[in-house]
Amino acid sequence: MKDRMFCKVLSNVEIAKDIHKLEIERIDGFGEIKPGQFLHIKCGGEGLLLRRPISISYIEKDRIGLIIRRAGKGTKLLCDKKVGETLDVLGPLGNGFSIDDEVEKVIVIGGGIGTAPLLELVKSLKGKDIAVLLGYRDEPYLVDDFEQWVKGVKVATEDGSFGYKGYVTDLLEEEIKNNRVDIIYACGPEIMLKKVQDICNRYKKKSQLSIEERMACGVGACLVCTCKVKAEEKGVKYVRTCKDGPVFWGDEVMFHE
Amino acid sequence: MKDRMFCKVLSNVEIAKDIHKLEIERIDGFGEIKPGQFLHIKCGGEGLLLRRPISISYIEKDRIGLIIRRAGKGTKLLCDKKVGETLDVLGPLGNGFSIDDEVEKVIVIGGGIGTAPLLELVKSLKGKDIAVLLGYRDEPYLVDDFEQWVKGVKVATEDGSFGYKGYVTDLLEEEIKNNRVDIIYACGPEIMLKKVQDICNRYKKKSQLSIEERMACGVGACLVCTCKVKAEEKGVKYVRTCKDGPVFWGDEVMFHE
Amino acid sequence: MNKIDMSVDLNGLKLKNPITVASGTFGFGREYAEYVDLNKIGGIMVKGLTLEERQGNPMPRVVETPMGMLNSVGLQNPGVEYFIKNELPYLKQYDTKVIANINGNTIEDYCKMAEILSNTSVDALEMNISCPNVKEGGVAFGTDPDMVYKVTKQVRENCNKFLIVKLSPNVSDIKEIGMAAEKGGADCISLINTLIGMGIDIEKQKPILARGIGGLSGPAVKPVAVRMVYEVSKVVDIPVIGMGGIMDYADAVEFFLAGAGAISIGTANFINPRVSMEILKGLEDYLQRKGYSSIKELIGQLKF
Amino acid sequence: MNKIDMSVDLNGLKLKNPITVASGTFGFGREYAEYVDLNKIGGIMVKGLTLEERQGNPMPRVVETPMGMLNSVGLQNPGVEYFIKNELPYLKQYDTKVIANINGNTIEDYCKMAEILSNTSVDALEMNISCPNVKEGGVAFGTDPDMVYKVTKQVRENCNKFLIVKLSPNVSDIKEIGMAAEKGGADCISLINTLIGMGIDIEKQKPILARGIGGLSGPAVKPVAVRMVYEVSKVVDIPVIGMGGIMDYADAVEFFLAGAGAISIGTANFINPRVSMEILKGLEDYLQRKGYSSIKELIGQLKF
Ligand SMILES: Cc1cc2nc3c(=O)[nH]c(=O)nc-3n(C[C@H](O)[C@H](O)[C@H](O)COP(=O)(O)OP(=O)(O)OC[C@H]3O[C@@H](n4cnc5c(N)ncnc54)[C@H](O)[C@@H]3O)c2cc1C
Ligand SMILES: Cc1cc2nc3c(=O)[nH]c(=O)nc-3n(C[C@H](O)[C@H](O)[C@H](O)COP(=O)(O)OP(=O)(O)OC[C@H]3O[C@@H](n4cnc5c(N)ncnc54)[C@H](O)[C@@H]3O)c2cc1C
Ligand SMILES: Cc1cc2nc3c(=O)[nH]c(=O)nc-3n(C[C@H](O)[C@H](O)[C@H](O)COP(=O)(O)O)c2cc1C
Ligand SMILES: Cc1cc2nc3c(=O)[nH]c(=O)nc-3n(C[C@H](O)[C@H](O)[C@H](O)COP(=O)(O)O)c2cc1C
Ligand code: FES
Ligand code: FES
Repeated sequence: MKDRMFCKVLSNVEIAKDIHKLEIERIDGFGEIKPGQFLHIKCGGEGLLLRRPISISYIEKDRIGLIIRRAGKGTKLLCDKKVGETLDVLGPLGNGFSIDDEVEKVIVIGGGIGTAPLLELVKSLKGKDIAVLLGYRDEPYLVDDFEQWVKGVKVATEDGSFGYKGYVTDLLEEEIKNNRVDIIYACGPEIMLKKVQDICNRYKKKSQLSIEERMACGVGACLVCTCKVKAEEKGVKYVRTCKDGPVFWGDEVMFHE
Repeated sequence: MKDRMFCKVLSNVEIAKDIHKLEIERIDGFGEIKPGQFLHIKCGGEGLLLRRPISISYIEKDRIGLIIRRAGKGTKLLCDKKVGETLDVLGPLGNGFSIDDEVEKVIVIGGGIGTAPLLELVKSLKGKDIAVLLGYRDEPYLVDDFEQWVKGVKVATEDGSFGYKGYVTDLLEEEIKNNRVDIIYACGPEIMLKKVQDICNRYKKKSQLSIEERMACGVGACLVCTCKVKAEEKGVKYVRTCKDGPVFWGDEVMFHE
Repeated sequence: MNKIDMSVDLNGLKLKNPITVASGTFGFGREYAEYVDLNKIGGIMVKGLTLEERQGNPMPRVVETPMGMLNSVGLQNPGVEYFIKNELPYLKQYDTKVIANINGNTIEDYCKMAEILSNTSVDALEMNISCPNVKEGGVAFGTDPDMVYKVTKQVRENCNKFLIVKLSPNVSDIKEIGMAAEKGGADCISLINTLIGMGIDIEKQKPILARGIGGLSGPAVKPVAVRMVYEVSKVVDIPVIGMGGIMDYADAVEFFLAGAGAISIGTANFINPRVSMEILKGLEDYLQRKGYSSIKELIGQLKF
Repeated sequence: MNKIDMSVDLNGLKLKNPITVASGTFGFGREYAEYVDLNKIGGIMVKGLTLEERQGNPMPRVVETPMGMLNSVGLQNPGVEYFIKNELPYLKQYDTKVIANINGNTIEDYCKMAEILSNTSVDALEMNISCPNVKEGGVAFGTDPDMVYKVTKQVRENCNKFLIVKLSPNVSDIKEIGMAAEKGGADCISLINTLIGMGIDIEKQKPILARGIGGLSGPAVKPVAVRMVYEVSKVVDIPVIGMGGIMDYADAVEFFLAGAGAISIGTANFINPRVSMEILKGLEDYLQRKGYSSIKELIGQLKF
């Protein structure tokens, strides 16, 4: 039987303003982990009831790396965890990215904290021709980590403080236009994912999008995290972001409004 | 204007099973402190809303000593505080013991965690003839601290593991019977205080009892901590344990049922 | 250590232990089967069913509140026929009671569902007359004693199954509602469903839930739930299944003392998927420590 | 930084700022005067008064619950005459509105108190028809729209003061109750009072509160309170003073967006005696940040 796990924090470094890299023990209970899966973490703290979904950013033999943005009360508590403290963790949860061995040329595109899960994906795509496009509002992070696996990572910042000035989806369009591409993997804010979907539609490219939705159970039981996807028969199907996602095929996701 | 204060934990030692001695910074905000006063402390932790009343056990130039029994969720969190962590504290609150300079011969009697506030009391009674009687279920604590100020502290334990086997109130009766006594100061569980009241009634001795009641505000505004006391006119008066107490004259307190 | 007898008999519905899991918080059991041996749960209230498939409410459907959560799922479910065909057989593999939570917009809806389910292997029906997340019917039924009586009576006449009526806490006098359900022929009452609440995003200046309001559950509501279980179990002769904010065995004991013949665990499953088993163990230890030999000895034993 | 206009005009009752402190949580102001300059508070609802002195309920009177508390004070107070003689003059030293919270067992009680207070310098009456902690009257008034109308109307006829009616959340339809109060002649509505709850000591196997049940307040109830403020302010034309679990400026903003013309801070005072001032500051900063020049621009601005 699966159970929640209690894992020690092995390190905690602020890698950019309000962005922490937290490494936790990889204990046996985790079993096999696929890139794109997430952990559901209890943050503690006054009045906070629910767990918080946090992507697995990278996996090493003895540890799991998480990249956490100080967003609200829960993630603040996570960012403040000290080495040696224990986290109450459920997971790995979700489906993860599908990787097709046939595929040769891949684009990996991430926006902001959405860059986090792409790191393990890039590691497991080793051997393929990968273009990595990373977008940030201002201060970039994780770029060196990606560079370790793929040379020539391209960075966009909205304020132009680093790399291309503008949206990372501009880089995507250029990349698609100018190169043969088999599949695009994307994770980031909804507005970015919509643009990725648009671009992929226009260029008739396959894509996988990792989406975000508020969650309660994280295991598929409560139906608060439903996502609308296109379905053959009825036109539309309601699936669970936590269990059937968070990664969906780009041509099926139907974004809100 | 008064305000809550944020004080660093300077030390935390488990002095007996589930009994911690916690020293916190004595910052300027505390102002003057009288023995018998208490602090109202926010413990943090999931879902815990209210502060917890904890007596000031002793005062030093730069620090305040608290003796805390791991009772429920809140005191558990306090006992687990690490040196360097910060406590959110309101106080000093309550009236404290009244000390009459005329008085010569004094008995100080404490039961269990009720021994804590008596330590500062004993310090401030210096010069008088003081008998200290301390009662515990089993393992005694703080005895050495009292011995620093008063020689010949008498200890009772219910299981006889240390000192007199039986109730500390037995020692009180003996002490009153055999010696001249001007006043008795007592703090401990209600059952003990009732016995002290009885004995003092029988021997016609003045006493001051420090009582416990569940609290919310701690400052006298919410009236959840009412204590019944005898009043001249109407026979009975409802006073606030937090503000008008926690120390009352032994002949006025009317214990529940 | 003597084994404690954990079985309860709820007016004919026999549970191996008094721990059930609350409707809408445990799906159709599949998702939690990885975490809990379903054979060890007293009963499973499945996700709320309707006659036809429902897609539920738009997103977002959840807000965290202080020690609670608001949900606005809106009864997303595949419909009763799908349930019977595709989910019931799965659940019936396990040695646990399967309780179908039924929801309607009209009395006829409830009756039709009751009829349909009468011919299946479900062990009991839980008639939810209290869901705050559907527009018609739903909550209206649950707040008017006459309606509660009427819908209960008609459903009672249309089905041969053990009938639990699930009450809404959003009422002035829960005792009245409980008595109306009993008079209508309910075999058992379950309560509480969620309180109605709202949460606002102060940056966007709009409600967090797409539908504005939602149902409040979790520890925040426990004091209200315990009070209602106490009040209702005093005035009815049928058993009460208590729920609302149960997170650990101590919470569960409060409900049993207050009069619950069984309990249901909802939101807590989301925080700790194995919580039902931990509560079962904690209860056994408590009973042992207090010198009881069966859970039945605890029920309604509040000294007051 | 331009100064934000924090004043509000509640249907004639002018407050320098919309922060009031809730009845029963701020005594008669004296205790908190050490912590807060009372001149800086918009209004003070004093501890609930009755015609005669009341000793209140037996101990214990408080239970902590998950992010909430139950109280069972039972309207301990020195009586209205004592208040007028000994507490009102103290409060009137300050430049803040003094609002007398009145409580009765019968309509006559309310009317008599209203009459007595009409000839004093109190700025407004807050008629509490919702206290769960007294045996007769009290909560019964607050749950029946006809009674609410009747008691409001009669009190209205017996007093010349600004009349606030304080509603109980323990009702099936708060809108009905709010409309009844308006129809009866209330100048303003305040809500919510406490939800009714119970907490049990599982070791002693008895309720923690001597009277068994008590009133639930604090963050736990906030979602219910926000929802009710929203519902009522939609259906009445008189202003609503919102309260229930407000702990910080963000909570306060939720109530203003939902439609509250002012707010009241209760339980939070116990945790942080200076919380009212921190909320005032936080609100000003929020308004500034959002580009408003007055608090009035925020009220009822929920996009929904
Ligand atoms: C599959 C998935 C993977 C994620 N991976 C990461 C990651 O690797 N690193 C990271 O920093 N963040 C990640 N997030 C976002 C992260 O879950 C939210 O930032 C976090 O839940 C916010 O909690 P809070 O208490 O800090 O904020 P609050 O705003 O106080 O949270 C209040 C409530 O809203 C929910 N909520 C608020 N924002 C979000 C959001 N964006 N997504 C889901 N729920 C939200 C919270 O879970 C909580 O229930 C991921 C989200 C999802 C769905
Ligand atoms: C004036 C005063 C001085 C005190 N001094 C000390 C001291 O120096 N050292 C010490 O260890 N303890 C002291 N206590 C007792 C201490 O306040 C309680 O043990 C503590 O509040 C229990 O909180 P908890 O969260 O651990 O227990 P829980 O049982 O989880 O608390 C639940 C609620 O009940 C209240 N409560 C439970 N027990 C008591 C109690 N005995 N008295 C008051 N409230 C209670 C809590 O404050 C809380 O609101 C004092 C109490 C009072 C009134
Ligand atoms: C996400 C969610 C969905 C729910 N769906 C249903 C439902 O379909 N039918 C029903 O009767 N109750 C439903 N409920 C209410 C629960 O069954 C239960 O009555 C309530 O949550 C109180 O218990 P808790 O505090 O332990 O969660 C739902 C609750 C939650 C949190
Ligand atoms: C200890 C206590 C005493 C109260 N006494 C009264 C009262 O006398 N009259 C009244 O109208 N409301 C009384 N209330 C209710 C509060 O005024 C307020 O409506 C309620 O607590 C919700 O607000 P909060 O969650 O901010 O505390 C009392 C609340 C508490 C906690
Ligand atoms: S979070 Fe519960 S189904 Fe996805
Ligand atoms: S705790 Fe509020 S008056 Fe004593």
